[in-house]
Amino acid sequence: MTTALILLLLAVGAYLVAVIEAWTMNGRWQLAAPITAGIALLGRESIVPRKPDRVFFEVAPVLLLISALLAATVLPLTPGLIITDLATGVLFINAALVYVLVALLMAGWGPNGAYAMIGGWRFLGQLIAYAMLIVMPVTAVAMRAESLLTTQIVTSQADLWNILYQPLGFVLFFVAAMALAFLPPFDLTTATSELAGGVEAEYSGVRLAVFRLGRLVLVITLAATIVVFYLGGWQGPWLPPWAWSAIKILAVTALMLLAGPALPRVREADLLSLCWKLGIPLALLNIFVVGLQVLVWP
Amino acid sequence: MTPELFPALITGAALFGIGIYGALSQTNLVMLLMGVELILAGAMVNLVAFWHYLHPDTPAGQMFVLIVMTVMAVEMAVGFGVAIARFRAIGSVEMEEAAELKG
Amino acid sequence: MIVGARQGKLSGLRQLVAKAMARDLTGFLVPGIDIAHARGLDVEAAGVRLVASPRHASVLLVVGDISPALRNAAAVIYAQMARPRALLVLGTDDLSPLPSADVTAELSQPGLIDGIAQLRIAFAEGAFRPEVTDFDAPMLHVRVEYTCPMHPEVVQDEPGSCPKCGMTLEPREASANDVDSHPHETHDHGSHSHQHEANDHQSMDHAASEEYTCPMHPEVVQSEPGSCPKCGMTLEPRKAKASKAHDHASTDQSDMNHGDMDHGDMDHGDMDHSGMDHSGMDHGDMDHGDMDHGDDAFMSMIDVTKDLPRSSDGLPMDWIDVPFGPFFPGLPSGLLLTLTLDGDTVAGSNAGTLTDNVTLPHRSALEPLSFVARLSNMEPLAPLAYHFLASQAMENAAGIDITTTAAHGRIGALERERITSHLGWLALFGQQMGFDWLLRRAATMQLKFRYANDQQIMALKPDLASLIKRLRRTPLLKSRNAGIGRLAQDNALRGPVARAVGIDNDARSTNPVYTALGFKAISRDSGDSMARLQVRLDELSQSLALIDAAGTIELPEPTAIGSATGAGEAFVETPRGAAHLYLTLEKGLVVTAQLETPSTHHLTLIDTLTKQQSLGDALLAVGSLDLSPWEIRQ
Amino acid sequence: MAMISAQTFFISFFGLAAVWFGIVVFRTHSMMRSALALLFSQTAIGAMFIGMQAEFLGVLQIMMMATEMSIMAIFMVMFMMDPGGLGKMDMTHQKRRSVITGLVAFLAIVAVALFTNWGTLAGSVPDSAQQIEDLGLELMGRSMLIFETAGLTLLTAMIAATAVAVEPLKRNRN
Repeated sequence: MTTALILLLLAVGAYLVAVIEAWTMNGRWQLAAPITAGIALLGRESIVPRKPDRVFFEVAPVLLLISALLAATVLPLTPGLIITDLATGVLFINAALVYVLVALLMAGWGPNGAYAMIGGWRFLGQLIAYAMLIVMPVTAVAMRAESLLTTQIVTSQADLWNILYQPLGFVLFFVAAMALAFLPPFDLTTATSELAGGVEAEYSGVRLAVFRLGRLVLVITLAATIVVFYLGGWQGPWLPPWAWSAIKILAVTALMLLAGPALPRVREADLLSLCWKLGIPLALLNIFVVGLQVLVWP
Repeated sequence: MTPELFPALITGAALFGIGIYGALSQTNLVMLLMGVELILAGAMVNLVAFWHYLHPDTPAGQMFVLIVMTVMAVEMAVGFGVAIARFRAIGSVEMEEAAELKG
Repeated sequence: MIVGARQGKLSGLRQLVAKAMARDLTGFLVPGIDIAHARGLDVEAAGVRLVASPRHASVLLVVGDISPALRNAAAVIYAQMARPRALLVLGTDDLSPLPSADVTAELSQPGLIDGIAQLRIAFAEGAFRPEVTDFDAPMLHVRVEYTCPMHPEVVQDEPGSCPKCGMTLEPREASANDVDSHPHETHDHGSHSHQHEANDHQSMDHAASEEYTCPMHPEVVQSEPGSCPKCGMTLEPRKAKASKAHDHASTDQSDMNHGDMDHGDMDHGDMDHSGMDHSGMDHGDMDHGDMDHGDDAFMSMIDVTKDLPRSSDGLPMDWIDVPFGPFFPGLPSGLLLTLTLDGDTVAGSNAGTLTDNVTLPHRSALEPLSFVARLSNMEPLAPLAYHFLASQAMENAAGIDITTTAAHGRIGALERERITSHLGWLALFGQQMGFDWLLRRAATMQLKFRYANDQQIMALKPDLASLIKRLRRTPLLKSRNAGIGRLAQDNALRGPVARAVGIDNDARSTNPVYTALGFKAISRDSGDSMARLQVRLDELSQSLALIDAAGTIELPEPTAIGSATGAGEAFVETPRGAAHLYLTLEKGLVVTAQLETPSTHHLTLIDTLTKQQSLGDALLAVGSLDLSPWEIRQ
Repeated sequence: MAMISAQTFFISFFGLAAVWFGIVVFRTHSMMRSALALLFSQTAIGAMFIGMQAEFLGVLQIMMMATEMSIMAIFMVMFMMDPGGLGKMDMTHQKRRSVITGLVAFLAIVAVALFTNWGTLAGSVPDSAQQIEDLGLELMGRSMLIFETAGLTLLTAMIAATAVAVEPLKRNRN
């Protein structure tokens, strides 16, 4: 029951992400557009390029969708609305999200095209760097909650949200989440003007629909993760918990999507050096500072 | 005879055997590393099985698995370091072409 | 034509899907967004979402006349599109080898909107049409040839085993010899390479001597028959390859790819070994017994990699040729850029244009009016500049002086064109950088400026100023552009590219009418992509000021030159730099003309700009040059 | 009883999957498939851990191996002569001996597993949250030295590997 409800909510969430994304691009609210686009894709031919690695080509979009869905299973939307409250929830989210990388590598290799392949390898470099910025800020979050349970992380923020308790961690995690979801300006792996779509370039029809859906779900899942880890989850005054969750998740989604059209794409060299030379030292500092805070105000 | 342990232990043994085969038979350094990874994975399966069935109250069993994971990462890092260096130097990571490494 | 993706009756569900497809049109623009904007079209506003990959497009939108080479490339694009697909053509009817258009409309925004409305109806009705026809064109045909994964120089028509290593040959697709072939064969001889290749092989086979080898141990080679020292089998005769490094530089199947964004016919094996072609590597010596380490049929990796090109980091890697263009998003349309990629780094490049060279009279007579029209039609991105160039050269040849007012009018029109052209470049550059806001904003402004009169232009001034201000404050813009595509001072540079290195190369500086209006050339000195961007931004404001000072905008009037005879030349500063035209008149007819355009000079810069840059930086550097393939003369 | 058999089934299923993918690693010619087969083998092992109620280790295994094997994949593609596996080249040597050694090792371990008396089965496993807490206390208490040593080893290995791998000196190249 809970599972069905959460799947439904994710579907609605994915739809809203698509609407918001279109809005950030052209400033219009096109409420029907994602649905017509989806139906149109289903009706269109789904081409298999010449000499593909068929297994990878077929599996990649599905794996992307599944890993995004799996990450969502441990995120609480209201106190009871969670598919499974794993004792290792925080670690589990990371584990599920790393498979986004595997999916994109498959999508890069499978269709047998140069653009796709370069896109796939680009994402390898990007994710290995930014996975660090996912894991390290999350460590600090878990330190404060003294638990890997996502519900406990939410309740640990009852007095003060983590965005205020560890703002540095929030910024790092937010950037890393955008890089993980290859949202612009971090969309080096699907860059239209460099790789003509990169890993997406060879997909069409149903497979493309699944790929895009997977990405939308990934965005909404990451937004929900940010809300759970840093914005106090369902907590908030006056409104019921579900409303707070929804408002916060949509706000974070909009924030993640707004940066894209307003900024030029990051250079690949900058992307990597930013992470390794600036991001990771800052993340270590964040862990250190949060450690001190936890000791000083237990 | 402790039949409950069999599925895990036989899996561990099989992985170990495949790993040995890979490590011995492959001519490419990277493939060889894969064999080593499988050997270590076999060891990990056994460790977890022993912990789970025999000593679930001792966290040291889990601790040991963590150490094995570290070893896997170390092995990968060093292996690839060597592979890059050799590839740069002679353009090959084939074992057959590593005559100077023979003891 | 719209071809049903799935044949069958139009059931209720299918009707729904067809309606959705009709509403959600995704388009691939030929020749490109820069041309569409320059011709005053706003495709997205008309309701077609533009996509970068032909696989994602349902409509192929052809804007205006394009050269046969571009049509061939467009046909390859069309073949890659997922069905149901449609062809919307604006303002041209010569389409071969593309199939006939589903919808034709005139080349204007209302025409486009009208065409799209018809297209939606066609989609809703025809998406599941029962009769399915396939699109077929000569350049799509593939010929299967067999090649050894380890020895790319071994290519034959029949399956078999590699004479060098004994491995089973792998089939791969090579494109059939193009029927059309490109009229100017400068960019790439792809269409003929296979012929050459086949010939090479034949001739080499004839020339080759007979030698004997063991079927099991290919390293055993001797000139007399006998038995193998390793296994005792009888040696078999074979043709020896002369170990000369013949050039297979274009063995790569990418010849089919120039047009397309697909690379469909590369397979992983070839892809990873195609780099070998470039080094002109010969594996001949592998046969000749320097394999002292082989105990089995053993393939030495040292031999495979030793002749591979070394990347900048010292690792020998396989290189692949990847086509960018002629319809690549973010690059000038019509520009064919083939980059040799070493991972994400560019190792080499090959650039050319697929547009038609406009023929200039050479000891033949041409009416002045049609000469002017021919020159201004050549360049859709800056037609007025070439119009003025032609008129001015003829006036100089005929010795006619024009009034200051007329000169001011021309300056107004020319500067307006500079603004639109620079804005068009900004839009394209925005697309290149993945900076969506800039793409949309600059394109909108460009469309507004296109036919604006001087009052309207002055009204647009604050908009332009706010665009420039916003750009100067955009984070990441500097880190994306600073230090990219740095050029040294060079006499071949023209226009903004030259002024960004600090060379005062501006045909306007020597024009007394311009100097009287207070013109002073802008320059920067860092010579990188950022400097070029800043020069163009400064020139936007400067052109506005010049229009203000000139006070009028006058569209070109044909100048009557009577039946004058003489020779004359003219320099006009087009948006891309000074263009030079020299012509001679004989009894009122143009008999000889020589044209020199800025982009022709800049095309040669691409190689140095891209070499050893990462892919993103290399493309940005090419984009920052503001090339116009339409004016490139080859 | 049904509970236990479900668990045994789970473990056996993923065990078989791990072994199957382990075999695929050395059977396929495509390097990319080889690397990803190893990944799925390791992931199946992670699932086995979860089946054996070592939730933390299982999730950690699944997470770590994904990145590790992806890196493996790029190295495979880089360092193989024929990464697409189109040439079907034989990349093995001393095959007979290897197969025999592998089989002998397998049989020996199986024999040990079968004929050793492993003692009595322990009772129930502590729940995951408890396990994580215990493991944390173990790491920060009794095994701290071991853990620190492991960490230091990893750091040293990383630095050493990088030092070996980077270009020795900028030589003059054309």
